[in-house]
Amino acid sequence: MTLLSILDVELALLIVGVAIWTIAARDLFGAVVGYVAYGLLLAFVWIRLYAPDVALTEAAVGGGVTGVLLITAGKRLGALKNAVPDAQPRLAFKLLTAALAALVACAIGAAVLMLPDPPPSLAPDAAAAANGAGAGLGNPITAVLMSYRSFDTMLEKVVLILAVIGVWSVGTDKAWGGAPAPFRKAKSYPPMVFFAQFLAPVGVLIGIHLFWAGANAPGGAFQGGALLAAMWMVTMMARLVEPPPVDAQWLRLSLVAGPAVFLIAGLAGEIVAGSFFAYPPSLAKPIILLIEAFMVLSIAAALPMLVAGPPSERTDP
Amino acid sequence: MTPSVLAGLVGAALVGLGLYGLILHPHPLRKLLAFNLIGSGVFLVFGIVARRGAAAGLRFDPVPQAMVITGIVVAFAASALAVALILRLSAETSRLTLDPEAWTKPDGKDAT
Amino acid sequence: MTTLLDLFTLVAVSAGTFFFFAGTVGLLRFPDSLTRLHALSKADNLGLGLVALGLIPHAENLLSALKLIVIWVLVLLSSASTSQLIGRALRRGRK
Amino acid sequence: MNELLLTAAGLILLTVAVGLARILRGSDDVQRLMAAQLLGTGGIAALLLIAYATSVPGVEDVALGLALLAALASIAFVNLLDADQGDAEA
Repeated sequence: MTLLSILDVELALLIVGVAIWTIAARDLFGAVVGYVAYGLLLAFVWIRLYAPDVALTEAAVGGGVTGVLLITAGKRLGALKNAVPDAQPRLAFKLLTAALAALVACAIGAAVLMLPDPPPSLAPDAAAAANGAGAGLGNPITAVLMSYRSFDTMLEKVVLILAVIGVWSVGTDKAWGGAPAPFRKAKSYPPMVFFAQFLAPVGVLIGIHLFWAGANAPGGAFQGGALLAAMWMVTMMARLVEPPPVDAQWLRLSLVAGPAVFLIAGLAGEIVAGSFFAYPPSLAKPIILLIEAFMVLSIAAALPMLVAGPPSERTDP
Repeated sequence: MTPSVLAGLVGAALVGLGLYGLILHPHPLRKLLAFNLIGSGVFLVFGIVARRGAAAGLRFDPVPQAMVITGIVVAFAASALAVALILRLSAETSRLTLDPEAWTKPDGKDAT
Repeated sequence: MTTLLDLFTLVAVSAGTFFFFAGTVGLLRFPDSLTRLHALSKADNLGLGLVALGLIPHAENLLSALKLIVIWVLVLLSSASTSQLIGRALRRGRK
Repeated sequence: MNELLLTAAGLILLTVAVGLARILRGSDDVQRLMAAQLLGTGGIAALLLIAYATSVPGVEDVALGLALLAALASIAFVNLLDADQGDAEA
């Protein structure tokens, strides 16, 4: 057994251990903190699988932004005592569920062990796409996202908008048109303001760097956008800025800008290059960067709005 | 055992754990956590397919990896929607049960 | 030259690991939350700094080396701020 | 050299695991927030060591992301505490 495989087993045990804690913890908040730790730990596994792009996304979205969402929800719901019936499921039912879960896990495990060798792969197609329409992109993942599977990426942006609409519509009728509840009810606290003031500029810089470097190195629109979103959230948490009202024109424009520009570029491809989402080779890289820039804007606007929740009636003037 | 196979087995274990929690926990937020565990387990299994796809001379198969990135963002959007629904339910009824019969039978334990 | 740089990495990374160990010992042995917070933030941040320093000779290029330093500075500042916030919450005895 | 980096990563990961177990089992919610801090320091160190030993490109950016975001959850929580109690003596 080599040193590396010992490390892998250690990491695997740690991940599964924290996952078990998330399921088995007695109180709600313990489970939520466990899940946040688990999200950060997942980034390790992706590094071990040589997937720094995925690790970056997992760290930013899974660890950071989801952390704020769940901690907030967990704290608010934790205050509700007896909201859920205490009745424990019967032992037989528990055992039955455990058996079912074990069966599913074993089936997936067996499938993992019996994967065909050599594995079927779309990598050659993707490599061709990277050399063709996505020419000039050194990062194959960005090439896949923006060229080979561009339709998925566009629809995923649409899903984000749908989710924002869904979250907004959960609010009461009276509050419609207002802003989501501020991230912090009390007045700001100096250390928090200091934290936001140094973190936000650095984070915005790093976010833009990730987006820009994403054409050739790990990074890209998702990761850059998620970092920018997190920085907006930090400034809102310090009450340096307030959440915007949901009917603000600029907010709505930023939300739809990503998919809209993507769609326009796709339709233009139909006319100019003969097929949907085909970019003329000489212009491929600038067009992809343009689309990505608007995607960054949309992601940075959508994620904080998802965390902020529905518009609320203002209680403080 | 290669790291990919190990990660795949971890993914399988996570799906099993998540399924167990999803069925047994009465609290909706705990169910959401469990559901996210299932999701990340599936991503891991999908991700090792990426690691194995070294066929094209790449160190990984970029197609599944790109789709996992998309998947993580979509999973977050779904979680955010679920949290908004749960919070509204609690604000509206000051209870959090998903038990369908809870609406029909009067329950003296928690006054609404 | 490489031997010298490797020796530097060896010393820095080993010292960093030691400080992580010390931080965890403090976490386990100290009597209350505030002292545990102290052990965690001080020892672990020193450990991270030493590890980052030790990895600099192995960085791919100048930008990577610079990023290693930025990572450390960022963690230092953010852990100082959060320690302050957590410490205040602990002192006020809130749960 | 790689053996050294991997050994150090393994040891640091072990201390993180022990610390995490200790923190999560605590009864105080505020104390549990230290878990995020533990992963923000020990986690990043282990991540860097593993990635350098297995030569994964661009890992500095992942570590930068973690460094920026690990504190976010704690900040959110402290914000809610203040909201509950008002900022009487801040």
